[in-house]
Amino acid sequence: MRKVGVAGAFAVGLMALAVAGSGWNGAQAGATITGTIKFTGAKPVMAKIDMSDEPVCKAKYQAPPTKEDVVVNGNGTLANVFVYVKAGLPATYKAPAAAAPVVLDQDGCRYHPHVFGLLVGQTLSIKNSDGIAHNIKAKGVKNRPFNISQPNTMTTPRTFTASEVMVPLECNVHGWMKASVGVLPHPFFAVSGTDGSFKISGLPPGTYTIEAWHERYGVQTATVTVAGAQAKTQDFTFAAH
Amino acid sequence: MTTVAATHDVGHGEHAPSGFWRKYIFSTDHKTIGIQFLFLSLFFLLLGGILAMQMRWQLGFPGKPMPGGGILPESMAPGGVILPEYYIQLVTMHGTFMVFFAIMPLLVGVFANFLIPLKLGAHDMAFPRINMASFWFAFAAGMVMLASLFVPEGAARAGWTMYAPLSARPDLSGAELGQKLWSVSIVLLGLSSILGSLNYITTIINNRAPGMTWFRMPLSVWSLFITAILGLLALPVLSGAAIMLLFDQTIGTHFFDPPAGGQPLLWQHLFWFFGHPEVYILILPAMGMVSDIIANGSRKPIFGYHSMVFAIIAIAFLGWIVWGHHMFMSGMNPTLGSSFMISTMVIAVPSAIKTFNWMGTMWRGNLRFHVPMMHAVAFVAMFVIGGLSGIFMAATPVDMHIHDTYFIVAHLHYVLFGGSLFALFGAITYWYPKMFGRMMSERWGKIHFWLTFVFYNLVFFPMHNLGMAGHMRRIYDPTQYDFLKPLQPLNTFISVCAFLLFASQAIFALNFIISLFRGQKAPQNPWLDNGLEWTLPNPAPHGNWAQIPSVYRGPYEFSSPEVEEDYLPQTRKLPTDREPAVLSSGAPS
Amino acid sequence: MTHATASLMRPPFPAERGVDAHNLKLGMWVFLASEVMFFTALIGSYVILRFGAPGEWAKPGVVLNIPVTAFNTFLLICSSVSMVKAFAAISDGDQKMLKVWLLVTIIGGAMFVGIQAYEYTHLIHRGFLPSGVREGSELAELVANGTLPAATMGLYGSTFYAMTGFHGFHVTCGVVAMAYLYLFRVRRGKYSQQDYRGIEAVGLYWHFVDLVWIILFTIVYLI
Amino acid sequence: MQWWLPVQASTFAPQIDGIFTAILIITGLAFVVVEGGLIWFIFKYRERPGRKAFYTHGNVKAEYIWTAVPAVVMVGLGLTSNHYWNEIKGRNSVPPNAYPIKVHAKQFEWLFTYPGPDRRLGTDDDITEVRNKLHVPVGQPVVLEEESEDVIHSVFVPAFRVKQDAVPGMQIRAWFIPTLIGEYDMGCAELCGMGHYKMHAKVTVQSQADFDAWLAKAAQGDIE
Repeated sequence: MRKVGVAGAFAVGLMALAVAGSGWNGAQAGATITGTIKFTGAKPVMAKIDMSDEPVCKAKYQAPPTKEDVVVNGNGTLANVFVYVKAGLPATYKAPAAAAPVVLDQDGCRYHPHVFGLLVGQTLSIKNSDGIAHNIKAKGVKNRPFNISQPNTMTTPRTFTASEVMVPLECNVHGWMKASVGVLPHPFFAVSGTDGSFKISGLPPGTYTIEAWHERYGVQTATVTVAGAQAKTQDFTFAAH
Repeated sequence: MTTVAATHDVGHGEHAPSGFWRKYIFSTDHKTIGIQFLFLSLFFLLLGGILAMQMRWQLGFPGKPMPGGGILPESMAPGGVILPEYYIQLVTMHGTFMVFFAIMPLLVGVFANFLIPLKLGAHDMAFPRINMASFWFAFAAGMVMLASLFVPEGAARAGWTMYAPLSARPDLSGAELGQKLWSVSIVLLGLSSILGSLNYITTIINNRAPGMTWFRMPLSVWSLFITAILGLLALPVLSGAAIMLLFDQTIGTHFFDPPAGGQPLLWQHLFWFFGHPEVYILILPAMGMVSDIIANGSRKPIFGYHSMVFAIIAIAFLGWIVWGHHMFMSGMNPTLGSSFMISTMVIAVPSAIKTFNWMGTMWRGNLRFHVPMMHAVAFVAMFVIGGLSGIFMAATPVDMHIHDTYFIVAHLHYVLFGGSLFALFGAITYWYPKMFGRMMSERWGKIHFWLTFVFYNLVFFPMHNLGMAGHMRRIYDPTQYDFLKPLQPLNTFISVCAFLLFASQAIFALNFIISLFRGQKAPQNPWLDNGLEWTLPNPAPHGNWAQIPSVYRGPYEFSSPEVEEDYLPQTRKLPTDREPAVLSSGAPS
Repeated sequence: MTHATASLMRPPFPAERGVDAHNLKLGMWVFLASEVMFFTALIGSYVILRFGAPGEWAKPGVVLNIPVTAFNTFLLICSSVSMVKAFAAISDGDQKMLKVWLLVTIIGGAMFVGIQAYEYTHLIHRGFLPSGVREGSELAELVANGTLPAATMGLYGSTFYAMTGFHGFHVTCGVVAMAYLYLFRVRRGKYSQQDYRGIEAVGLYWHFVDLVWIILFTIVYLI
Repeated sequence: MQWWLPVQASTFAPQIDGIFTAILIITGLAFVVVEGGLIWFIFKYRERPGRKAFYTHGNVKAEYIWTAVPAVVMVGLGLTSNHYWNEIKGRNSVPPNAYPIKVHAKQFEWLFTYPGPDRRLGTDDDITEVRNKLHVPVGQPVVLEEESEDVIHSVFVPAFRVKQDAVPGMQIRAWFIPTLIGEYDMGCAELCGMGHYKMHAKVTVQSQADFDAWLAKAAQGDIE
């Protein structure tokens, strides 16, 4: 009986080490990749959205709202680009359990955020703060598509079971409402913000294929090798067409 | 007292089944199968009613949490507030359960099975085992449809008419498994209905007692015969269409898929080619049974028996060439619209004939208002309103305004609820003693009748006005439209009356269940009727008659001068009657 | 009351005159009326879809193998003839020849279904599916080089598999029914000159299925 | 409360309301005759002891009357309806000078395309994808060229008495002449999914001048 106890303790110790080692959690440990998404060429003019049919949403805007397919920032960089680690993670890597749910807010008849990512199994709580009817159709291919409606102010939780980049979301009542969600088995992803920059941190050492995805301008990939707590820069440039 | 039926018909020689399973569950006795259908379809009638109440709550009080809505899953009614996708499931399943699993089985499953052998003087159906199979296919279809309510994404949601491509593509409807289960269930129901119909037709043609000539058959059997023919020829088309829809939903065929050349109108043509004979399947048996009950209640022969029979046949024949009036606005060729309009106008004539004949029967009668008679007269009164409101839709320009509005909902409920369901309340009360050997309470029957009659009219008549104002069908929240906001008080009023109507059905349910055990023992012929079924004890034994009776006259010889009582049973041999010529086949009778 | 010795081939007795056919035969005729409506729905849809198709329909013989199916049709017609022989045998009371001809009919039917199944596997292998043409299959190249119209191949596959599939299903049911009769009724001498109703009913059904196939073979394979 | 038909805002409305009223009178008459007769019979012929019903099997002459009368009335109604039906939906009922507007129906919204100054659709001066807003000039024939992207929808403007399904894979036309300036509702009359009730569009009938002004502004993209 005793021999079993000792073996048991030893096994648990080993497992804890393995989990700690591979979990590699915590933003501070591990390498970081940052960069900016440059944009060249003429800035496309986005069409105005006619929200006169929904006064509740229309009242939330001073200037008439425009479509969000291409958002070019003041400093010539591109927002809403989803950058993530496509390949290169060690096979033994195990993602930490997803903590807080990601909130997708429908405010002013628009999705906030327009492009975002979440872990497989992480809860996406879809919030309708407009109080008017929206429906949310997720046209997943690896993920089972769903089509739910929210006739007034409410929140509906959903989860995605398979990794898929990207799952398009749309509202059929308001044809212009579109969003894209990247479902990944690991937390190494980022979305370029209003300054066009992105930051992926906490990477275990290794050679990674990074992919930058944009709704209209497609994807670009790059290979980055990081070691220890190194910070690497990797920029992407999208040309207008 | 079980007597051994001693003739050489196939399968009638064996003794009455004794074990519980053979007697009640896997029985081949047409009466037991009729009663099995009765309990199955009353359950689905209740379920259809519950779905309707949820719909009425959402229409009467849009967006407000439904009392008791907490039991519903979050994906259907979070916090008791009904979601739009749940509302269109309610619409679809209310229509499906009521049409396919309540009214049709009640009329055809219960009363064709129960009445045909008894009223024709046969031991049982021509094919008892196929008859049992017909019930168990209907039971399976019902369970599949019931299960589709509880599948993860919810039940089918494209209306009971299941128009493609909404029904064929889960990405557009939001339900995948629910839609497939609907198709599977309808195919099973089609099979059950075909097996039933072929049984009724064979029994009526070949198994009538000696002397029961074609024009001595009661009108209820005539209508069940014509209904069986309609069912026999219409249900396979629905099964074929449901199979094609199932293939579109499962293995990716393109029958109704426009991008690949499929035609959504093909589904509508197939569905309504079945659909219109179906609505005559839902009304003809009710007309037949009402004719029997009115003749009995008036103590007077039916007025114009032959014209009633020809009217049934005319309705059945014309029923096949009018289906396009459901599709005037569907993009079908307008010239087709004209021809369907003319045939639809013509089909109003046989209905008018029947109505005037019922009135002729009551004219100078000796009206005895037992509960079935009250329901029968209410049937005539309500069916007239339903028939007349149908004429508005037959006129194609007017249909342009009222198609797919609540005017249609009012029309169909006047003929289905005011028509078939009132006739069914009457028929169940009328043949209850023959089924269970006890009488339903007359007092509670009358209370239930008056409550139902009043609330029924308060619920469905104002829907004509909603329809005239343009209130579209299957709208989750009418307050979205400015032109419907002034009508919202009417919607609320209709909903409140609908709840009261539903509540008053408890009286019928209690009367039905309590009378099973504590109802007054039924005399041999409680309604003093002439039918063959009343020559048997209540409830009738297996195999019905030991000796096939002979028939000497028609079923409606009430107040006949030949006898002093005001009724003259078909099997009573008067000195002046001749023995019917029997088919000589060399076998001793 | 013992069972009468008179022939059972008459309508039930005592009864009012109906149709001069025993219940089983009348029941089968009525059932065949419903089957006619079922196949009318399928064939009617085929006709409407084909005439309303967005492009021209695939030429006969390109996808479907006409020689093999022609032989299959001949086979089914022969099995119909052998069914008539079986019926004639038992109506003369010859149980032995009934056994022989019924067996021939069962084998004919089973071979028909077998050939049909082989045809299906062969077609699916070449890429012909109920949903149309599988990418990267032999037929996909034919569509690519234009011998097969791309716009209507989806309908072509759907209608073909629905109609011939359900006809095959009905033939299989017929074969199973005849095998059941053969094993549990014919071999036990249940049928005699006085009572061969089962054979008459199954024979009616078999001729119906054969007639439907002749229509299907013409409108699906030949035109 | 509103108990009668909606406001008459197109040339069809008076015609259709006329037939509606005619049928209402005929059916009202039949209703009174039958229900009145039933109630009268119920009281007059209720069971009284010792009385026996009148033994009759029918009366052929009466049958003829109540077969012929409804038949004549029905055929009459049929012919009048057919006349208006051909006028409204007949094969060549659309006036040649009708102002074409494309209606693109999709799950849960209507997208209208206006032909622009050249009054012809499919040219590059079209004003495309105007959402849930149908503006029409008063007094002129307008034809809706309906198409659907996914399921069957149905254009329904109660004030114009106009209804026409939009079926995916088919081009269907529905025409009308608006007669009353004002703003009306348009909804979807065919169940098209969970948002069927939200397919609510505003129909605005304007004078020619206002219509042209609105169209010019819409061309610049600021739609009010």
